[in-house]
Amino acid sequence: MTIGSTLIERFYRSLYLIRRTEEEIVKIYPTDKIKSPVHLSIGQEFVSVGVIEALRCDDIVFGTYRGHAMYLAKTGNLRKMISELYGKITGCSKGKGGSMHLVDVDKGVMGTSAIVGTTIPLSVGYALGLKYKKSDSVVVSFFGDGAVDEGVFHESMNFAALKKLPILFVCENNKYAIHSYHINRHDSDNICERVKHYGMQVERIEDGDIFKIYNFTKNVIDSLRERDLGPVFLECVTCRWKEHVGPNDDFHLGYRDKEEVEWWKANDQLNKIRMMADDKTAKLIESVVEHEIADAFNFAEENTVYNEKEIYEDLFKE
Amino acid sequence: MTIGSTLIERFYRSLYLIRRTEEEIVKIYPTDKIKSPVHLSIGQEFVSVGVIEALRCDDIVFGTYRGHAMYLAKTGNLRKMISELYGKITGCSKGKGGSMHLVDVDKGVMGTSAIVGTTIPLSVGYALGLKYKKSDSVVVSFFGDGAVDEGVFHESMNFAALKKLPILFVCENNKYAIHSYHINRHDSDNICERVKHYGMQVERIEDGDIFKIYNFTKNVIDSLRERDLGPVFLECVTCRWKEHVGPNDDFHLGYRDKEEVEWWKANDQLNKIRMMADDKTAKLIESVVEHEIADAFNFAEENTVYNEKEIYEDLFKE
Amino acid sequence: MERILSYPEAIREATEQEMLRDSSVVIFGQGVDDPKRILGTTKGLLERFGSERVFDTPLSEDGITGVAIGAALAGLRPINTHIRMDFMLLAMNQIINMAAKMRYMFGGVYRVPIVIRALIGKSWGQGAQHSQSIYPLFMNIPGLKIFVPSTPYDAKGCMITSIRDDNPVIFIEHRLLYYQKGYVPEKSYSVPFGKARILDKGKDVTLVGISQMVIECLRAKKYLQEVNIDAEVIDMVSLSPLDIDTVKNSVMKTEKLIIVDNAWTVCGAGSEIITRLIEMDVKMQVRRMGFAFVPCPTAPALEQHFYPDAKKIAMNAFNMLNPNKKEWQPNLELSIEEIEFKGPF
Amino acid sequence: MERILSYPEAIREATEQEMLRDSSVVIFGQGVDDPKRILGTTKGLLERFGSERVFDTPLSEDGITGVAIGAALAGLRPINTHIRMDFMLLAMNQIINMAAKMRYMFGGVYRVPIVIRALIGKSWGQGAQHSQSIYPLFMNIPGLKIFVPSTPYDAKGCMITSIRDDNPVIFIEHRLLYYQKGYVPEKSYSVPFGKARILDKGKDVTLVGISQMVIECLRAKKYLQEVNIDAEVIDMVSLSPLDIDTVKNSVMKTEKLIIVDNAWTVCGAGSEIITRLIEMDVKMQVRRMGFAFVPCPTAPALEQHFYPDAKKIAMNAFNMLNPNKKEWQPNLELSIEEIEFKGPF
Ligand SMILES: Cc1ncc(C[n+]2csc(CCOP(=O)(O)OP(=O)(O)O)c2C)c(N)n1
Ligand SMILES: Cc1ncc(C[n+]2csc(CCOP(=O)(O)OP(=O)(O)O)c2C)c(N)n1
Ligand SMILES: [Mg+2]
Ligand SMILES: [Mg+2]
Repeated sequence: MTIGSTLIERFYRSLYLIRRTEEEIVKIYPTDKIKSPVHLSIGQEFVSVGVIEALRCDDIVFGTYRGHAMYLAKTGNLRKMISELYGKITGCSKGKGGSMHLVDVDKGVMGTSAIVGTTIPLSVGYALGLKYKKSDSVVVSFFGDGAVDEGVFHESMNFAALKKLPILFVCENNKYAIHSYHINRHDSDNICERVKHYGMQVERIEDGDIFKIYNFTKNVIDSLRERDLGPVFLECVTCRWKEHVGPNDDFHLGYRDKEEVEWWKANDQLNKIRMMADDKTAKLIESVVEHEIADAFNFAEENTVYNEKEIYEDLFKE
Repeated sequence: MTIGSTLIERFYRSLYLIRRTEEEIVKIYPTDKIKSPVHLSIGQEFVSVGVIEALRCDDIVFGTYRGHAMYLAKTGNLRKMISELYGKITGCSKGKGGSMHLVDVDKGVMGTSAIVGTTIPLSVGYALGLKYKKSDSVVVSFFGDGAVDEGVFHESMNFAALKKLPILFVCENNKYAIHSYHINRHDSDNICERVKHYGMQVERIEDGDIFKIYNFTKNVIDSLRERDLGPVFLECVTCRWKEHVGPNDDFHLGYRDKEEVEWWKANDQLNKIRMMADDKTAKLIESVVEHEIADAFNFAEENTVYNEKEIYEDLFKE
Repeated sequence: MERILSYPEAIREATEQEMLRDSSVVIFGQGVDDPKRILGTTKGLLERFGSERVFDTPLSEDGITGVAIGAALAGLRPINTHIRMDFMLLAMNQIINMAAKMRYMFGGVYRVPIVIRALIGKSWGQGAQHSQSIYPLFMNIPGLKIFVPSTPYDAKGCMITSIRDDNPVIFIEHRLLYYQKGYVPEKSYSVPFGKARILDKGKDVTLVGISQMVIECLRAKKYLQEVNIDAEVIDMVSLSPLDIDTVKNSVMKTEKLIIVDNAWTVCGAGSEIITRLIEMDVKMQVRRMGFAFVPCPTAPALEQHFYPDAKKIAMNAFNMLNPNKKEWQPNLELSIEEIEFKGPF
Repeated sequence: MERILSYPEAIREATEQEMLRDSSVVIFGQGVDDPKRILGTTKGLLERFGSERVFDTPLSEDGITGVAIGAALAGLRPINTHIRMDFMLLAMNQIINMAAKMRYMFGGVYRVPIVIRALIGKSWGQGAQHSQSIYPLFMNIPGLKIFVPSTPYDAKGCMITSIRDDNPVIFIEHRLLYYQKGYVPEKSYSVPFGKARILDKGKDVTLVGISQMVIECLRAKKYLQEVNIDAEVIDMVSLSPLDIDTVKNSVMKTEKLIIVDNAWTVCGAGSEIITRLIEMDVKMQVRRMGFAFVPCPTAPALEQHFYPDAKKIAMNAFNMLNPNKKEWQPNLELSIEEIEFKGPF
């Protein structure tokens, strides 16, 4: 039996990889080896995993500075990611991007951005390109509830609907933008209500069930490949367990209730899947992943030297 | 009997003033005396008149480069407007703004803008200021259907609804942005559908009936003065008879059907109101207005000389 | 006989030739397919290439710029039009935070071949929001290339270069230049970035023009002949990268430099050029000309004080060469017929 | 004893005093009322003045800037915060097309008293989109005033001036300056626009610093003492308007000028200052320093080449004064303890 032959195994492998990697980041962060602000996905991994397991390798994803989960779910390329966080030339962006700017063109990760909302129109443009080239790949665009505040979000929804583009928008609604609760930013917290009038199919999944996310995506992506459906919008309610940026908890700040988070911790999809998985296989996955993580951090720790001229490289394609 | 004692008379006076002024602009334009691009409201005047006749003098309006109708309906200040078009220091903006930048702070016209959508957040901010100062004035924000494409439109709707501001948004939906028909820009042409989810009352008036516009506004403004209602959105379907910019017809361009416009010409609110008005009073209004127009153009034709330093004035308030 | 095209025809031809050559070239923006076809620059493209490659967009400048970048990542070569440069202020986030940085920020993994066409307005009371020329804002940003061609020949060659370039290019067209006609070869050719052009030789003073101000400098040169001043006129053509050497060589000869910016001068192209020359220890007298440092007023009586023009340039040069003589004014009768511009706006 | 406040405390105090004095002063922006209170600069304001005057906003930079302008027209004096200057690129349309032009475009009929606070990020891998310092873009635009205070004293005085000014003001704060402490009087006082400040006298070379680079210049001055070079350090404080006279007087004495920009230098403040001096015929040697002309990379090994620092400034000054001597490096042991910055980001 090979690991990853069943959906449960694939989910577990990916969820475990992301969770454990970020836990290692939390541990290592105080040593200052990571030279970059980190926005952890701990607790929200199920959204990326549920969606991305339903994609083909040649499908494309765009995401945000909170992008570790998406990056790992799509690429599994831990060495390149950790090296990037360490500021090494062996990183996916040659150490020029850090945690907020992850990329893997071969695996369809087209880059994450630190400016809220900016990858949304890019993902729409990419879908336009795919449609023009009559490719049957599909784009998935990940963003947070904060991005919905930005005008460019609406411009992008409107254009994607107008051109009936092959794109799935995935809003990870953790209800906060930094410390700003949704009620400080909108009249209502239901984001689907705010986009369905553009003329697109919408779906809101409130309970964090990874299977619902996977199944919905699977169906939608198949239809999107047929081209006429136009964009689809998926809102996944979720919860960020850690502080907005950095490795710590933030309950001492008092801007949110611990109970909010407790509910989500009790509903942890990683635990759920672990329980559903065959114990032996799960243990095997765990040991493989632990090994990968150790390897990636070791790899990143290795000294690599930048050529002095490197700072001036990559500005333009000559 | 004084002119303007009945609603019909007030409508007629205002509609006639605007229509005839713009017709004079059409006539005079080929002489190059007007030193400014002009975006005429001919055919759309009823929106401004219907809304503004329902306002108090201390209510505030914001509008666009297609602002003659709004300006005249609110201020009646023909001399200052025509002088502005002529590029004279006696103009409302001292000849620095031209047709696209009309202002009359005393009469509550806070300025029109040549960049689509830009006055919308300003009007929202003004409403915020009024609410803060516990004034019972109300803001009316006029804009076209093109402005709805802009992200800032959505940012403004969201913020106005969030803060429950005393503002009436009036979208003059003439279905074109320059030559771009609504279906080239959105999936649906119903703009109310696109804003009601912000949590605001919406109303769409499709037939151009000035009384419907007036009555709706009157009711809404009264409620808005009471402060708890939050913003209201009024969409008035309408039709621009002339070319986008300039004094001519544009049917030769072939981007729209003459029939579209014919329907609206047959439905002209100016004619309708003329028919409803007492003939003698209407004639009196006409002669008064004609006199005002002649006076305003004469006034604008007078030579006025700029002080050479004038170009450097008004950059900063010292 | 020489083949004469107007400036917009040159742009149109370049676009059409590139679209024929390369099916990944697409063009979109407000009005590209409308009856006026961006003052003729997109004429016939819709008919020839269809609405998948030539299309109108909603009024969503920031979003559409992002769409162009995304499409470029997917392998297209989008051209996005702005009928006024002022509207680019809505797209600064995508241009500066994204397009300019994406290749670098991701360690060079991909290319961002987009062309952003920006038209500058002038005259006839277009006013403060329809007359800006904000190229200094882009010159300050690494990762962008900028063309400001002033002749039909360069308009075509620079457009071809821009479309083929694998990086974000800002292509700036001045509406008054649309009246320029000149020799344009039918064949495809490209004009390089970072090469200024000496349009007319001279030995007494160097006049550097940018965009439409090149035309004003050429007129000024004619005026100056009346007083036996022989001006050299340089067209910068490209602002990023900037060709300092051509200016330097000219100034080494003339020792006098007037830069006529088609923009506000504070932190402008003129400041940059002068500073680079000073850093290279070039000895010279310098003057900057450009927009009055206020928003553009609409009244003609004020607007005339807002812009540099041939007369002002000539007078400035005369004064520079004859600091002790009394003011001289060119004989405007002699002048090249002025182009009357009054729309389309 | 002197009253010592930190830079953020100085800003906070200025804001609070003005809000007490004038009920039309309000402050809003992302996070002004959150637990971190914009790194402490808005601490206590919500409690004291309530949520009508101190409030969080949605992530809608262009719209919220417009709201600030509109509120100003209605008689308020809004302060709008951006926790990173990079986010202002989303608001360029409202800042440049509207705020900067409205008074002029409407013939001076009203006032637009808004203050836009912009924080500049640096260090610890904040990267290309969280480290920009785009003041040259605003210097190019008529109708805006710009402050870049570097000391707690000026932070308070400039903030008070900004709030009281009837025009749009961009108030730029560098996050590393937040660690600065210094004398700040309790009473209210204002620091004028257009006045640079000589922070330390010297006769051999003029170091002009902008924003956080003022601190680097002061450190460089200490290093240079080791080789008997006596540097004069000038803090520009205000970028629009620009105080050329103070720089000129210093350079007339030293004949050597190094401008250390906290930004990219192309079409930057340095180019403008140098060009103005040249236009005034000041004889001098000049050098510009600033960000490497690429987006800011995150790896520390690269980032250290991106920014000027005290050591590089000192070496540059030494080389300028001793062109024929071999390179000198300051003895860093002697140095002022470096401030370690690692968030909050
Ligand atoms: C345009 C812009 N405005 C503000 C910020 C500052 N900022 C960084 S993350 C963030 C919150 C975004 O919230 P959300 O989109 O919900 O994503 P989450 O962090 O919850 O995953 C904000 C406001 C930014 N990076 N970009
Ligand atoms: C931000 C911006 N983009 C584009 C333009 C060019 N433009 C001027 S008017 C106009 C059409 C606007 O249409 P609409 O809002 O419906 O107003 P209407 O002209 O129909 O009254 C456009 C696209 C502009 N002025 N501003
Ligand atoms: Mg969130
Ligand atoms: Mg319209």
